Order: sequence, then structure tokens, then C-alpha cells
Amino acid sequence: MLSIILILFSSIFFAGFILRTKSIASGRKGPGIMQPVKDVIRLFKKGTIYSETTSIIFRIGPVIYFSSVLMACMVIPFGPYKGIVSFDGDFVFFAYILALGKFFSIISAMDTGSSFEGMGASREALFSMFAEPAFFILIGSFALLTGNTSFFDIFSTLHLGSSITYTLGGLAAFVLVMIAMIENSRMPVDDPKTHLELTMIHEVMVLDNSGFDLGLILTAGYLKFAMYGAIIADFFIGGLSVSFALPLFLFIQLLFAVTVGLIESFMARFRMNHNPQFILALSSVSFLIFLGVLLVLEKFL
Amino acid sequence: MINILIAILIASVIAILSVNVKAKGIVTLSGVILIALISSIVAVKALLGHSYGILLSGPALFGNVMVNIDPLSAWFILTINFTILTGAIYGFNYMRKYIEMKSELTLHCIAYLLAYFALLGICSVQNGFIFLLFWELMALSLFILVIFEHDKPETLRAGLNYLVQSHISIVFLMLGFIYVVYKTGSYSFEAISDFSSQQSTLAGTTLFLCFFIGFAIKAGFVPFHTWLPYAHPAAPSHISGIMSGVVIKIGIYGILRMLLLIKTDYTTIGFIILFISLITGIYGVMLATIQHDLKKLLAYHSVENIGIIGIGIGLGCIGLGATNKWMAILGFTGALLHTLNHSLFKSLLFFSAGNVLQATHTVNIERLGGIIKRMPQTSLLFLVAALAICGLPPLNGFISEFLIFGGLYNWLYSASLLSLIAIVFSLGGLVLIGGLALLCFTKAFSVVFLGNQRSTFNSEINETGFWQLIPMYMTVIFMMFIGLFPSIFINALQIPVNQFTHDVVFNLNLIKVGALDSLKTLNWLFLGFILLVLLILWLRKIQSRKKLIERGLTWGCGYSPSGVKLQYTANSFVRSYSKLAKPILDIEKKEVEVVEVFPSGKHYETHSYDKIERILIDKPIRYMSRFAELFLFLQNGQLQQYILYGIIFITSIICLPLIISKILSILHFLNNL
Amino acid sequence: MTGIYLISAFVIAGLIFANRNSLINNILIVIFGILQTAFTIYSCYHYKSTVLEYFTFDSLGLLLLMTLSVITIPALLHSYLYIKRHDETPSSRAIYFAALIFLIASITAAYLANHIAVIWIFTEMTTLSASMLIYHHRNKLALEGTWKYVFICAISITFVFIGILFLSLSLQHAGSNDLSFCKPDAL
Amino acid sequence: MTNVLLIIFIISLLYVSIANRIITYVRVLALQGVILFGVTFLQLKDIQTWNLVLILLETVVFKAVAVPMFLGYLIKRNKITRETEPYLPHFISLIIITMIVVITILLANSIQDTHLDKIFFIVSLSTLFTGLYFIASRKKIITHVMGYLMIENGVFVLSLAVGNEMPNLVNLGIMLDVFASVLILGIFLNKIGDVFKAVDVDQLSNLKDY
Repeated sequence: MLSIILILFSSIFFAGFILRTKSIASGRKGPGIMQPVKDVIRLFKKGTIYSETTSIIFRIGPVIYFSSVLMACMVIPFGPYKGIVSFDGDFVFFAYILALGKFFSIISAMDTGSSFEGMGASREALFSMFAEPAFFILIGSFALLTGNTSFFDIFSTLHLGSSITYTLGGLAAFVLVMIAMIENSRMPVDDPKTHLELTMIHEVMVLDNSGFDLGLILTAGYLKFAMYGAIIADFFIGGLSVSFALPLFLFIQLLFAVTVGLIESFMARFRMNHNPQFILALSSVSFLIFLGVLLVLEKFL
Repeated sequence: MINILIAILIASVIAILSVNVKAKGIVTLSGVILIALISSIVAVKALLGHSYGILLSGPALFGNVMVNIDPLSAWFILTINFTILTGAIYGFNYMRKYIEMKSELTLHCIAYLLAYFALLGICSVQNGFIFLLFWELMALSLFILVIFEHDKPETLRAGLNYLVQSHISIVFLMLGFIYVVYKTGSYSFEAISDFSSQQSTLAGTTLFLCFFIGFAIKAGFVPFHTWLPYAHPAAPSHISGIMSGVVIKIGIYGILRMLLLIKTDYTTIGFIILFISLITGIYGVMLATIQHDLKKLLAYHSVENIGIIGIGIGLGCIGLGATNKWMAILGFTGALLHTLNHSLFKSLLFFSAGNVLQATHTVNIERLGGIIKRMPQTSLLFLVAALAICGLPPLNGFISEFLIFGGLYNWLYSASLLSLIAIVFSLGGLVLIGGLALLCFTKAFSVVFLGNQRSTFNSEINETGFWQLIPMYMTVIFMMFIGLFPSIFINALQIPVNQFTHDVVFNLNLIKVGALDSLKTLNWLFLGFILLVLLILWLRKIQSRKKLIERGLTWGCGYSPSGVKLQYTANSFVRSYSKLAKPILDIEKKEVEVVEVFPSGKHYETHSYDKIERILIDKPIRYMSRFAELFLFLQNGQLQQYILYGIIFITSIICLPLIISKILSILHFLNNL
Repeated sequence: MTGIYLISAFVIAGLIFANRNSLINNILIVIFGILQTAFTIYSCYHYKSTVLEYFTFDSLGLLLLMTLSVITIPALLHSYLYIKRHDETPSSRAIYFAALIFLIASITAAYLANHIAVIWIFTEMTTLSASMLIYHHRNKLALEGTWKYVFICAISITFVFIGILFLSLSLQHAGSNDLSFCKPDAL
Repeated sequence: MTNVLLIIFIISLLYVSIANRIITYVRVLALQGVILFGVTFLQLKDIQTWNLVLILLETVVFKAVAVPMFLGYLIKRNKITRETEPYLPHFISLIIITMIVVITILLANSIQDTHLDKIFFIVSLSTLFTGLYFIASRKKIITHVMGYLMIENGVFVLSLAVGNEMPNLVNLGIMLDVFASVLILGIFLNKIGDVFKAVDVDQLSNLKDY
């Protein structure tokens, strides 16, 4: 229960921190930390406009998308505390429920009959497809390392002792950050601020959403960030007591947000057709982690 | 029981022959319902542990025939019953459009019943000879079912392709059975068991591989899948549904049955099955994604799902070999449950495709679009099935894939380095299959049903009749039931799986191990998810009550002509994917380069072809026919030359022994030098 | 049963040939179909037994007989439809069916025969009946086909006879003159 | 005496190979029938009388009289030209048939079988192959029939070799003779002559694979 409260809590500030980082990096003062949340609240109060082309799919899409992200958050533990639920193989559920949300966001984008949104949908489907093996191999490696197959058990029995395990943790954090970037369609895979529909992924998919629906989609995006931040944090706070874990958790979330902001400020976006290679490279990195785990377990003879 | 079934079959066939064309469907339907009822009662009993067995005395030619419905058979019989029943109800309404093809309909109805009977027979007899007879009966009756629209040449060609390949499958099965009969002198299935326990492991493995190839052709494992993408689109939709739903599953049944019978090195077999299944799954879905023919797309997805089932079976076998009990249980449970699941959602998908086909007379997805506004029920049914086939929660596909994932992760603990590598690749492969399925079905669903209509059709597109939708709703309800209450089905699978693992019957409520335990939590999560969605929908409703809800044009970035031509097509949707997959697949592009200053209308086409089919089937056939053409001159219609061949033959027959004896004597002479 | 089968098959063939009424002919054809099936089932249950001195239900014969009987039913059905559709005269129809039934019965007997000379006789009978079937259309091509078929078959059957002669010669060499394939008690 | 008759039989084969007119073939066939009658009469002494009578009737009535007369009738009725029209010159035919006889003699020499009468074997085999060669090298269909009849004669000679031990086989051979000859000649008489006016094999080559 604690974990979902923490995720909700950090998601409130997450987007604000990213924005603030980017502003500072570009030498501006920028909006307040709460500005994204205020935007969402404003959207929730607004009316909606639907395209004549759309059908019921377009209306239920954002709702299912939002619910799926919320459901996914439920299995994320917080260090020594379980998530709302925890069971063997819960990360399979985690990945598949997110995929369900993605399915609906893709088809609701296609429902508008717009070529731009179709383009975004196509890319989203392809990129997330390539990102999933990386995630599964990563978690599989840690399942092998710890001998457990649920998020909570993996993280609570994960002890980063030797230098090699720190390397593994670092690599895992890197892969997860990148997966989070892909899932949220951020730099270097996608740039939400290009204002060029031809080059966007996620943003272009929601061009036609407005009002309450758009609010749901934006909230889901913030939640996703905080969720991945929580997973990354869990790598490092598994064995700690609450008094250490809580500040460390918040610090890692903050660090994650700042990192995202810095990447967006200082890195250029990949060419769209280079993205699949990049994402597949993540799978290779996960495979490296797997080999590292084999080393730790002395499976190589 | 058997007498009653045969009596019903014969009575229905005679009735079909004698009644007028409108009543044929009713007779068939009632025949199917009766057979399904009777066999289901027996099967349910068997599934609860009371196997039905009867020994029929047969002539000395093939010995006594053991008819035995054990839990494994019972599971398959129940699966078959449901899909055949829904298929019959759907077909009953679907075939009304063809009411003027009287004799074809008669044949179709009879063949449907025969195919059903043969499927039940295959699942229950324990005698190789009779098994092969039923297998042949199934192949032939399905051939008749497939070529219903035999006036179309491509249908006939697909049917013949199917017929030939099923007979290659029969040849392999026959080889296996004959090998056993040769060694033990008995056709009964126990002989296979005896054979494998007496002979060396190598002999057992060879025997299994022989059977495996035979069954794999039926099931559609790569590289034996090439008949499948032709036969499914050619058949009427309910036949595609039952073919994909249950007929290819009979191959899975055969593999499982042989696993039960042949006592051999399970680990090796498991690795072989796992390897082939992974390739099957990935290759099937890779090809499915680039198809433009809706039914062909679904056919390739059957290949993919057979791969997933195969992964489950492979895991189960490796679990047996490594005496990893839970891994075996998870693998086999996942495979068996996925068999049921796939037969449900794949038949539903084909039924929906059939509705679309009847409304628009095309299954080329590039010509469709916007159908959800005209056929909302069909579209939503397709959507649910698409979600299920992608393995997305909270539907049934997720449960079985979850179990297979559970088996994979269970393997981690007891694995050597080699198996660890296998695990990583299986994981990556399974997830890739899921991802590609998502890509493929978002494409299929959104291009066919969403957006604007892409071309005009002669007739008005209307929702399919209520009675044709009934079987589809039955299937959907069943699917949701499995998704929301998986424990019932896992419990039902205890006894069949137990046949493999020889374990005490496990009680789901008591185990704390692995993925099976998780299902209870998943139950609540799924319910919670549905409630959450409903809650948010309700919130939005409250919110939107006071607000302005408008309708407008789709946002076209400042440029808004009618969006039909600008819409994203299926081809462009998978364009970046097909560019990536191009080295592995065979995609042919036809485009005209724009050279003029004021270009006229240009046409752009892509076609995909199965590369494995090109390498394994087309090329050898081309070489063979080229070789055979060299001998065309022999058959030249001249009587004298035919006689001449005879002279040459007889002369050589007479002279050969003489020449050979002379050569031998020369050799003898040389040796003595 | 074997004797009954052979006699009744040839009688049916004769009756069909003599009779011109289509209804009676159809009934006879159906009777033959039933007869063929019944005989096959009967022979399945008399695996490895010898009847009428020259006929044995051995494995190979049974296998081929079953194949033949499985094909017979559709062949009869198809012939019926084919003849009906092509609007034949009663006499050509009668000849066609008589020859067909004659052919099937001779093939059956040849499959089951356990003596090389008996096989030889029934093979010649198949040649005769098949040539009648080939000549059914009575046009130029059919004539050519019949001619070639009959001629080549005649030569081949002569060679079979030569083979039998050689066989009997070498049997004399071995001090035996039994031309059956295998003794009933050796089955 | 038997040997003398059989040698005459072989000489008749050589004569046939260089014959120019079809009617010669018919006469040679009649002659062969008569020779066979003689051989049968001399050879088959140990079998039942009625069986012997049947065989003798077959050779005399059928082979020596009926078939040649029928062939002559056919030639007249169908207005078949008198020339034999071979594909190969007579000279080469003669060489080939001589070769056939020589090879059969060599072949027979290499067989060690006390039951087999060598001379019967040689005659029958060379007749057989000559008949086959005839069919393969002549253009007219009627000559094919004659070649076939010659093969029958060869078979008959061979069956005489075992006739004393197995008279049934000789009966079978006679059955074959009558049956096949009637069938083939019947077809010829009834149809081929009517349908195909110039009776050349080239007309009978429409059924082929390409």
C-alpha cells in the first residue's frame, strides 16, 4: 500500500521536475513544479470534442490505457514493503497489462482515420514490441540471481555486494531508464516538443484527444514515469529499513527526473529508422546482464 | 455408447440425403448436438477420473480395438465438441447464402459430420490401424469441406495442397506404426509403450520423431506449415474456424499421446520440440504481420499459436526429463489450456472474418475500413478475440501464456548453462511473439474495422443476423469465463496433466508454488481491473454531464480534406517492421518510379511470400519437374516404341546375370593372378 | 462365400448386360456394391484362411481388396452420375456397367488367388473387361487407346505366361509341380 | 524328326525377315502352324488322348487354317497394300534375326538344366524376339498382329517343352492364343479398318504426353 502512495506522490512532481530541469538547463526560470498537475486538473474540468470518424473505441481507449497503468503500479513494491498485490510472475502481469493499455491507445489513435496518428501508432507498436524482450530478460536475470519470480521477492532478496553486482545494478538501471524513455516516448527515441507531427510518436497519437480523455492520458504518462522510477529505486533499496529507504527512494525518483530532463536538454533525437536498432541494443545489454548473473552464480565452468 | 454414436451418425447421413435442402442444416445441427451431448457426458466423467474404456473385438487383421477415453482424450474431446458445435451453429446460418448449391450442401453436411466423428474417433481409439483409418477419414472429409467453393481454381488448388500434405503426414504416421507392428506384432497403443521400454532410447526417440513429423504437418509446425495459409482462406469461414480451432489441435493431441506412450529420453525430445516451436512461433507471427488477406493473416497466427503450445509441451518434456515436477506441470497445463483457448479465440476470429466477408465480399484488409459503424457487434467480438490472441489480460490467452512463462521461470532454478541459454532465447522469443502479435492485431483490427471506409461496395454493409452472432457470443462468454475464473480449468486439467507427471493429484488450494498459486491473485486483479475501468468510465460520465461534448473533423494539422485517401493503410502501418524483417522474409514490391514533371496516377503494390515454402517446396518441385521433363520423349504415342522398351527390359533382365557372372569370373581371375 | 461372391458377381454382370431396364440395372448395381462390401468384411474376419483350394485371404490380398472396395463405392456412384449426365443409350450403359462389375470381380479374384495360373486367368479377364470400358466412347481416340491397351496387354500377358513356363521348368528341376504361392498350412 | 521340324521353323523366321509381300507372312504363319502340329504330334505322347486332340485341333484348325485365312480376308477387305513397308532394310533385318538366333543359342548353352530341351528353348526364344522385333520395325498395324501371332507360336513351342508333365499349362497357352487372337483380330476387323482408312501406325499416335 505504501508503494502505490509513494508512486502517486512522486508522479505529482515528476513532470514538474523534468520541466524545471529543462528550463534551468536552457537558462530559463520555467513554470512551477506543480504546473503539469494543474494542467491536468484543468483538462479534467473541460468539455470534449470527438471526431466524426471515431467510434466507441476512441472513447474507451484512454480509460483502459489509464486503468492499465494504474493496475501495473499495483504490483510495484517499495523496498521492504509489498505492493498492493504480489505473486509469482507478477512482472508478466505488469508487462501484459501495460501492453493492453498500449493496444487500446494504438487502436484509438487509428480510429481517428488520421494519417499522422496512424504513423505514431505504428511506431509505438513497433518500438514497444522491441523493448519487451529487454525487460523480460532483465527481470529473468534477476530472478535467476535471487531465485524468486515476483517483484517483491526479487527486490527484497537482492543484495548488491560485490563490485560485479553493482555493475549489474547499474546496467539494469540504465536499461530500465531507457525502457521508461521508450514507453513514455521521450528523448532520445522521441521528442515530445518537436511540434512536427511527422516525427513524433506518442504525442501524435493523442492529437485528437481532448478534455477528460487527454487528462487521463497525461496522468497515465506521469504515473508511468514514477512507476519506472520506483522499479529503478527498488534495485537499490531492497534490503534497507524504511528510514533509509524512504529518502533514498525519493532521491532516486528525483535523480531520475533530473536525468530525463538533462537528456532531453542535451541530447539529440535519433533518426526514426535508427530507433529499432537502439532498442534492440537494449536487449543485448540485458543479455549482458544475464551473462553477468551467470558469472556471479558461477554457472560457467 | 459407441453404437449410439454410430447410429446417430448413420441416421443423420441418411436424413441429410433424404430431406430437402433447407432441412439439411437442421439435421446436421441436431446430429452434431446429439453426438456432442453424448460424448461430452462421457468426457466429463473421464476428466473427473472415471475413464471410459471398452475393448471391441476386431478381426485378426488388426487385432482388438481398445476404445479408451482417458482424461487427456476427454480434454480434447470437450474442446472439439465446443468448437464443432459453435461452428455448426455458425455454419448453419452462414451457409444460407449458398442455398442454391444443393448437392454441394449435401456433401458439405455429410462431410462435416464425418469430420466430427473422425476427430472423436482419433481422440478415443487406442489402435494404430483404426487410428489411421480415422485420420484418413478426417483428412478426406476436411478436403471436401475446404473445397466447398470448388468452382474457384485457387480454392481447388488449396484443397489439393492440403490433401497432398495430409497424406505426407499419414505416410510418416504409418511409418511409425508399421515400425512398431514390425517389432512387436501388434497395432495396439500399448505395443508402442512396450516397444519403447524394450528398445534403446535412440530407437524410442527416432520413433517419436517419426510420429512428431507426421503430427507436426497436421499441427502446422514450421517448416511443415505450408498447407495452412492456403487451406484456411480457401475454406468457408466456419470450416476455417474449426480447422484452425480443432483440426490442427489434433496434431497436438497426437504429439501428447505419443509422449504418454513412448518412454524415452524426454530431455532431448523436449529440447527439439522447444526449438522447433520457438521457430514456429516467431516465423508464424512474422509472416502474419505482413499479410493483407485477413483470413491468411489469421492462418499464420494459427502457426504462431501452435508454436506457443509447442513451447509449453517442450517445457513439460524437459521438466519430465529433469524431474522438475512443477515445470512439467506448468508446461503441460499451459499447453493444454492454450489448446482450448486458441480453439476458442481463433474460431471466433474466423467467424468474425466470415461476417466481414459476407458483408463486403472481400477479405483484403486494404479495401476495408470503418466497419465498426456498420457492424458494431462483429467488430467488438473481433476485438475481444484479438485481445485474447495477443495474450492480453483479462482474457483467456493471458492465463495460458502466463502458465508457460511460469514454467520457463521455474526452469531457471534447476538449469545447466545450456538450458539457461535456452531459457533466455525462449523468453525473448515468447515475448517477441507477443509483441509482434500486438503489432499484427492492432493493424488488423484498426485497418479493417476503424477509421473511414476505404472503398465502396456494391451492397449495403449490414450487421450479421442475430442467429449467426449467437455462437460467437457463446464463445466470447466462454473465453471471458476462462479469463476470470481460470482456477476451474486448472483444476480440471489436474488429471490430464497428472498422466504425464505421475504425481499425486495436486490441489490448487493447497499449493504455494509458482504461477499456479498466482492465478488466485490474478482472479481478483482482473475483477479489480474491470471495476477500475467501469469506475473511470462512470467518473467521466459524471464529468461530461455538465460539459460541452462536440463532434468535429479529425484534426488534420491544419489540412483537412476528406480523410479516406490520407488514411494510414495496413501496409504503411507495418512498413518500418517489414523493412526490418526484409532479410528474413520474402516481400516483393511493385512500384512505378515517378519521372514525369506532372506524374499521372501511380500504383504501388507489395506481396509477401513464404520463404521457407520457396526453399523447401517450390524449388525442389521445380528441379524435379525439370528433371522429369527430360523423359517426356519416352511417352510419344508410338506403339512400337513401347514394345521396344519391353524388348530392352527383357533383354537386359536376361543378360544382366550373365554379364555379372562374367565380371565376377574376371575379378576372380584377377584376384588369382 | 467366395464362390457365392464370384458366381453372383458374374451373374450380376451378365444380368446387367442382358437387361436394358435402367431401374433393374441400378438395383443390380447397388446389390453388387453391397455384395462387394459384405465380401470384404467377410474376408477381414477370415484372415489367413483358404477357400475353394485356390483362394487365400492373406495380408497383401486383403490390403489390396480393402483398397479396391473403398474405391468401388465412389467409382460406382461416379459412374452412375457420369452415365446419367452423358445421356447414354441403354445398351452402352448396360455394357459399361457389366464390364465394370466384371472388372471389379476379376480384380478381387486376382487379389485373393493363391495360384499363379489362377491369377493369370483373372488378369486376362481384367484386360478384357477394361478394354471394353476404355472403348466406351467409341470415337477415334478411344479406339486408339483400346488398341494400344489390348495389344500391349496381350504381349505382356504372353510374357507372364512365358514366366510361368520357366517357373514350372525350374520347379521340375526342384522336383515339384505345385504352382501355388504358399501352402495353406504355411500361412 | 522333331529337331528337323524345329530347324525348319527357324528357317521360316529368316525367310519372313526378307519377305517383300504381306501375303508371304500369312503363308509363313500357316506353315508354322503346320510345323507346330507336327511337333505336337511327335512330342506329346504321354498325355490323355482328348487333351492331345484338343491341342492338335488348335494347331491345325486355328493356327494353320483359320487365322491365315482370316488375315487374308482382312487384307482384302481393308485394301491393305501388298508391300511390307519396314523401317529398316531387309538386309539389316536378316542380320538382326540371325544375331537373335545366335545369341539365343549362346544363351541356351550357358543354362545347365537337365529338364530343359535346348532346341525347344532356342526356337521359342528366337521366335519370341523375332516377333517383338517385327512389331518394333514394321509400319503397318496388320504386321503388328502378325508379329504377335509369331510370339504366340514361340510361346507354344516353349509350352510343348513342359507339355508332358503339365498338360494344363499347354491348355492355358491355347486359351491365351484363342483369346488374344480373337480379341486383337476382332478389334482390327471391326473397327480399325473402318475408322482409319490408311492403316498406318503413324495415325495411332495421338495419345501421348506432349
